Amino acid sequence: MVDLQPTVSRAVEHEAEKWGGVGVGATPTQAIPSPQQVIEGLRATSRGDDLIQILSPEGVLTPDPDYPIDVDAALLRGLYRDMVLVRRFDREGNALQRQGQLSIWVPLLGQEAAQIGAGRALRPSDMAFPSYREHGIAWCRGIDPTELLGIFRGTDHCGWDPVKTGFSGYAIVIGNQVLNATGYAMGQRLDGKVGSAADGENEATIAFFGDGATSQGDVHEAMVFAAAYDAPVVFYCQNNQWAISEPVARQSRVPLFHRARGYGFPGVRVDGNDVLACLAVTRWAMDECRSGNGPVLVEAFTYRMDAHTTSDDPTRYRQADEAQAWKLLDPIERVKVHLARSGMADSSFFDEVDGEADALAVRFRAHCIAMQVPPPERMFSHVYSEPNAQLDRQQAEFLTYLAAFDDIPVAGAR
Amino acid sequence: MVDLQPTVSRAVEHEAEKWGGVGVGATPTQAIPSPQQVIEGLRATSRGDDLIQILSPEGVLTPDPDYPIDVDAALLRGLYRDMVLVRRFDREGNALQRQGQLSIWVPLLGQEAAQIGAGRALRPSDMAFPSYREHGIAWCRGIDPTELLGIFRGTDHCGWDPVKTGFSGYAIVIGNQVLNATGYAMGQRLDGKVGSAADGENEATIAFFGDGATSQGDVHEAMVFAAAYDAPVVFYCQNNQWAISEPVARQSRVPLFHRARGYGFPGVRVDGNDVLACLAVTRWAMDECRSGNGPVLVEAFTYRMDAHTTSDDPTRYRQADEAQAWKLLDPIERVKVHLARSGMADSSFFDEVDGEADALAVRFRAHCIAMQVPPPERMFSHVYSEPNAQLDRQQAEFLTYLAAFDDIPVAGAR
Amino acid sequence: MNQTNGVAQAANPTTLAKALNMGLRASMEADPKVLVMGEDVGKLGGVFRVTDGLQKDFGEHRVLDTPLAESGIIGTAVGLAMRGYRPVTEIQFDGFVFPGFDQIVSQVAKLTFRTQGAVRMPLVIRIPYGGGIGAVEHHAEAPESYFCHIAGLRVVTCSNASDAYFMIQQAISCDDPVVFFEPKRRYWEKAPLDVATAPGGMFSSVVRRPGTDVTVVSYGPSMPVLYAAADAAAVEGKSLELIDLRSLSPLDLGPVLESVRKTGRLVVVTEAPREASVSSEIAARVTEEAFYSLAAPVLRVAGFDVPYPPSKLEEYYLPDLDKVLDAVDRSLAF
Amino acid sequence: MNQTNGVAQAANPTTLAKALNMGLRASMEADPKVLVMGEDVGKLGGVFRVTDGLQKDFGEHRVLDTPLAESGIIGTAVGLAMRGYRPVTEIQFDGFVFPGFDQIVSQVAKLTFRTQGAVRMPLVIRIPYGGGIGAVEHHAEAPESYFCHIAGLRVVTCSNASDAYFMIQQAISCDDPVVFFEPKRRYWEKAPLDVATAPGGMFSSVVRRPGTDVTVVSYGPSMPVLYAAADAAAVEGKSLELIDLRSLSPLDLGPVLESVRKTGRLVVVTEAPREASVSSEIAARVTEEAFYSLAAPVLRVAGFDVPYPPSKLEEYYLPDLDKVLDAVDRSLAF
Ligand SMILES: Cc1ncc(C[n+]2csc(CCOP(=O)(O)OP(=O)(O)O)c2C)c(N)n1
Ligand SMILES: Cc1ncc(C[n+]2csc(CCOP(=O)(O)OP(=O)(O)O)c2C)c(N)n1
Ligand SMILES: [Mg+2]
Ligand SMILES: [Mg+2]
Repeated sequence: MVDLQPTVSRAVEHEAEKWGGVGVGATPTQAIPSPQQVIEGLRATSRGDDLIQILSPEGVLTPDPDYPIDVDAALLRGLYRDMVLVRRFDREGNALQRQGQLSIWVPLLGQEAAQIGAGRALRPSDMAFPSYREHGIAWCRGIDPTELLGIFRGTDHCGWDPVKTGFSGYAIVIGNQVLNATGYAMGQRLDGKVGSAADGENEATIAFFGDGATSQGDVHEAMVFAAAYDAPVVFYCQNNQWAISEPVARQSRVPLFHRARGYGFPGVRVDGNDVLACLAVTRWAMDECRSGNGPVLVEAFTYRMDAHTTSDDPTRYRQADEAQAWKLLDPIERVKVHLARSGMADSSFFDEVDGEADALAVRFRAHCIAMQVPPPERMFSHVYSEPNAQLDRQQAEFLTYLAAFDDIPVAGAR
Repeated sequence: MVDLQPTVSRAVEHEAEKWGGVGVGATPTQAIPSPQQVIEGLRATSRGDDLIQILSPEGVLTPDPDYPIDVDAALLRGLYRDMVLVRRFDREGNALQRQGQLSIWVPLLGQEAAQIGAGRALRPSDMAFPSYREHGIAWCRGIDPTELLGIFRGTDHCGWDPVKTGFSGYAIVIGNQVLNATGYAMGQRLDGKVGSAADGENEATIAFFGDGATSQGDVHEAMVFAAAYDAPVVFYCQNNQWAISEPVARQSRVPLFHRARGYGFPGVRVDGNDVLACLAVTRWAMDECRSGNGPVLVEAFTYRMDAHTTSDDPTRYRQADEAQAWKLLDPIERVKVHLARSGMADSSFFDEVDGEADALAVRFRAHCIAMQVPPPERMFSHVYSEPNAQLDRQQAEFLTYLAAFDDIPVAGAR
Repeated sequence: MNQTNGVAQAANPTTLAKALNMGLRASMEADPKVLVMGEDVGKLGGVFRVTDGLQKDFGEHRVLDTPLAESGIIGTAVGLAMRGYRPVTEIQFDGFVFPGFDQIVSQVAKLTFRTQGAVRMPLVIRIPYGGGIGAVEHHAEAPESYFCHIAGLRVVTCSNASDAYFMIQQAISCDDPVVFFEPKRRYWEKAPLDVATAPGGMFSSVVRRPGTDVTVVSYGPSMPVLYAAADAAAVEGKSLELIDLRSLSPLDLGPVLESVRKTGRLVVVTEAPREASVSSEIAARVTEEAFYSLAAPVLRVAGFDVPYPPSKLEEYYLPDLDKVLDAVDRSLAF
Repeated sequence: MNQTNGVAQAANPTTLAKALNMGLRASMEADPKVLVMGEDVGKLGGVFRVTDGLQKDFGEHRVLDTPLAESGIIGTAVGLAMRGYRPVTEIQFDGFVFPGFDQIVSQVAKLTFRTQGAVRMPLVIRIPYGGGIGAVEHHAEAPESYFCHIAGLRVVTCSNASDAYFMIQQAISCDDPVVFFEPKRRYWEKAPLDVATAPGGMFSSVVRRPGTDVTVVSYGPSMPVLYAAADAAAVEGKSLELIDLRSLSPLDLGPVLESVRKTGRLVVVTEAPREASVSSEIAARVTEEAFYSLAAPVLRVAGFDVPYPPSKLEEYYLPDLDKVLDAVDRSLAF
């Protein structure tokens, strides 16, 4: 595997163990190596040996006894199909933005395995709280990709029903949804949906957030509350190495999954470009939660292959060769290689999936372009669940005012 | 020593190591011991073997090679005197509240060693950010105890100059001062006051907060920022076992000093009732920071012997025998025993200190009772550093209005 | 009026704090989905004892002592509400709500709108507020104006035991998020409470005393100040009409406008700082809607635009009898 | 006017964003204690490029890319200010300031008062604000009213390149904390910038266009709307006097009152939601102080009391030419 970041020397790491991973010895003013060097080295937050991997970038499958998973053709073909389709509509989202059909698109390119692996580990009765890049999770929750478009075209803030789909609305204020997820999981426990002998009755929640989000107070408080109430919540951090222009080293000296050590619950790091490992680890983590051993922190070590959003220009802050190196670790390629090499799939399957992807893209695009601007009264609807005379009056006055412009086509006249 | 809380069994702790301290194995749905039991056990956050102690409750002195300290009579007598005097005015604060001279008092009883040890480790050029219970730190920073009274009598919000004294104002919104301390420490580093060959030039900052405060997002963000900028800040958590009525187990499954592991900097637990250990460990921690190895987390394991404040009624939530058990660990008694037994001090010394304490109490009380209510214009002063016409006008109007009541004694007429 | 089902009910003098406690208890009994959560709300019963005995009777799973983190309290309550619970969160003092402000602005207030009604937010945020208790910094603030500015929230406050008992239950059964302000310095004041006779919906303002010369409106902790002022004014032959707003968002200005059309003069009394506040809003709106009825501009007796002062100065800071009478006189002199 | 030291200065057309960048640079050059800190302010130069090139020229110790946490940014800036620095913090978008709200309310705004002047807070919080850029949720808010309600803060906003350049420098050299709102949808609009001619202090409001019939006041992003409205009104023979407030706290109402004494009519225009807001305050205060001059109540064209809508609806939400003209007509019809 390509080693993308400097690895801390074994010696330093050993010395570091005393502090749970950081290499500052107990003796003050100790001179060699310089604290600066030690800290810089540790900052690298390299992938490290702890990475759980089942399917290597070269397509070689090595089971991990701690995270057992039955791999058959149906499973792997399904995961492959998921990833290809998700990537396809993601690319179409980018294109639609370039063509002025969307104000913005948030690409997931490179994170397909991290998302499909996690998404396919969920049961219908589980609950998921996404951030804003989780199109792959949405896909697994049965949300049609076209339902995502309203957010990026500006016609709605959430095109699906969080309760019915088990998929909360996209959350844009970094980190605050993680507390909501924890609360939801506390509710699952209160409802007796944890630790039941009938495993089918059990439920868990998964919260998605990025490497940057780990710095937010809300994410900490979520971990504190989850630990305090044994909440069945999986904290699923997609470490895609960047928070817009800031590398993960800006957020932490040590690997992010170490955070769990401070709270006393399990934390693991999985190869986020290995869909099988992501699936196996998330299944394990969700099972831990369902059976009462929650919470669990999972760090999916992956890479944001594209810009932060279509508004971003990554050439200003990172080298092209970094992305090139990660390309060799592509989450889809390794599955394709394994499927082909093992004979689980042949070219007709790949062609079929490609065809399906093209059809999805066409449908996605057509839907987008045909989307209607909602009427102005939409602005006042569902601000409250119960009537609010003050707001009703604002609405009535505004609609009366608007009516005076009757002759002019309303949208666009302002 | 009295073992106050159940200790986690060694076996469980070993199993737990994998997760940095929590005992939930990697195998899902593992049955024995029940997750509930494991978690409950770990929750106990018992004192554990990690406690750094130099002077035992029985007054036996055992040097710790990692935290060397030269103990002589002058040092120990000084620390003893500090603690006795601080305890004396603290008790007087309680009494003054009971007699209606203060609206509230926040007792430090039981935490004298944790504070005097830390306070005496500071240099004049260091900076300290207290919470609201740090009367012992104030004492060490050269703030006269009478300067604390305004806050509790309601005549001011801060009776000293934070910049000149190196002691920030009391902070009441739990945890938010810890970020301010980190920022101040970032400034020390920017000023080149860290890692200089001339150690006398170096500076560090210490932030005080409680066990409850560790749950606040701001404390997390402070640790994230401090780690990111190698800020020379000691996070000094006085774990006095209670956040008003909530035991520390409500905030964390694992000992609080483990939090440092998640951020990659040193975290240690010291016997907070051992003034020598607190002094040695804080000196070490401050030196680490001054020489560039910051931040450092210190958990001083102690006990709030009195109520949370004079408004609180601890009989509602904790057993009297808990306080009784801790009484055997009294921070002052063990020093007295050692002084006496080692011949470093005799009864004339103890009498002298008691006399000094009585005099302090008398002065403290007299000062309190004589304190004047500030004039009404104080309400408008220093809201801004530069003139503000809008507020000046509010003040002028109000003073004109007040003047109409000239015949009535102003304070009390409203 | 004090009769229900033909049975006469005693209107027992009850403290406001006890009435809240009774109201919480009634809601918890009526609906198992009602939870109480906050710092020290369990064994201690809250620092003001408003939740006294609830954990003992309903258990730790219904009354949660939480870790010390306000964003955590409100943020997890949001998730519990999504799950079908009706969490009643307690913020220990007014000055401690701000660490939870983002959750309130960005999640609590927006979720229903964001999801076009798919997610409801039946969440109550109880906040003891206001000064006059001789407390240290951050324990005597009147932050209601911030919340009135947040679309998607409802903001109410009670001024007596009867309202406390009924309004807290109404807040809990409301499907929208309600910030429920409790006048902490009135917690121990007793008033008749007839649990059989509800005083009407929590979103309506109420004329507490009819009068003819000047309308004075306020809410929560300042209502007793208004009563005293009206008594004093009456001695001087001035008749004040007193209105208790009860709901700060939405404002029920109907009774206020009706009153102003009669008196032509309005004084708004509040502890909240003046600038960009709920008192500004009342003044602006009443002027817009009753412009020709006003014989004088709406005058405000409000907190000064300063941080809350040390408590020995709070008597200068707070609206009091003299300040209200002064404003009444200024209004009449216009 | 465009002359200094006898040298004619070109008033170059400059974008508002570039002017801010130049102003920041000038402050950093003048005072080594000035720091810039925030998310992505370094290599990226901020998502709006306002800090472009500063890290390259002043180094990582003067321009800090911070961890992703707003309370952390503001809370550490407080400590840096105590240490003698003058931190200029950037909040990436208006909707992201709320996680830092407690630090602003409880520390930034209160520290000087708490310590009776011993601690000064020369801290700037830059916030790009307002809608009209087709953005997703939380990226188009106008939260200025919250900050106007916080005693101890100063709140200013610029509406053109010249003000941007000078006001940011004035904010940085102010010893009090300043929340500096930047009208993000005007970042790319060009206006003449003469760096040699300062437009006056940032706390004074300015009459942008004299007029006689109706006074219209606003600030920041809505000023161009006012110019267009005045042009359109002029065609219909109505003369609007336009005032740019610039400072929202303290409000400099002198020019407004003077104008209202002349016109008798006032319309306040703002994107901020209406309820308990800065527009309420202006309406309330002007009415108090110019009661007899007003021929009509102060009318407000403000954001609706709803969460900011999806961007395809924002043209309905935002004040625009028609809404301003409608309010002007309603005022004149009173
Ligand atoms: C509270 C808050 N602050 C700032 C932003 C602006 N912002 C949007 S995404 C982002 C970076 C997030 O990085 P990360 O958590 O790693 O997630 P990723 O985008 O890489 O998936 C920032 C700073 C925001 N949305 N919310
Ligand atoms: C943000 C905030 N929330 C709540 C409170 C009320 N409160 C004051 S002290 C306290 C407990 C603090 O416990 P801890 O941090 O352990 O410090 P200790 O008082 O034990 O020294 C609480 C909840 C507060 N001051 N600030
Ligand atoms: Mg990222
Ligand atoms: Mg404590």
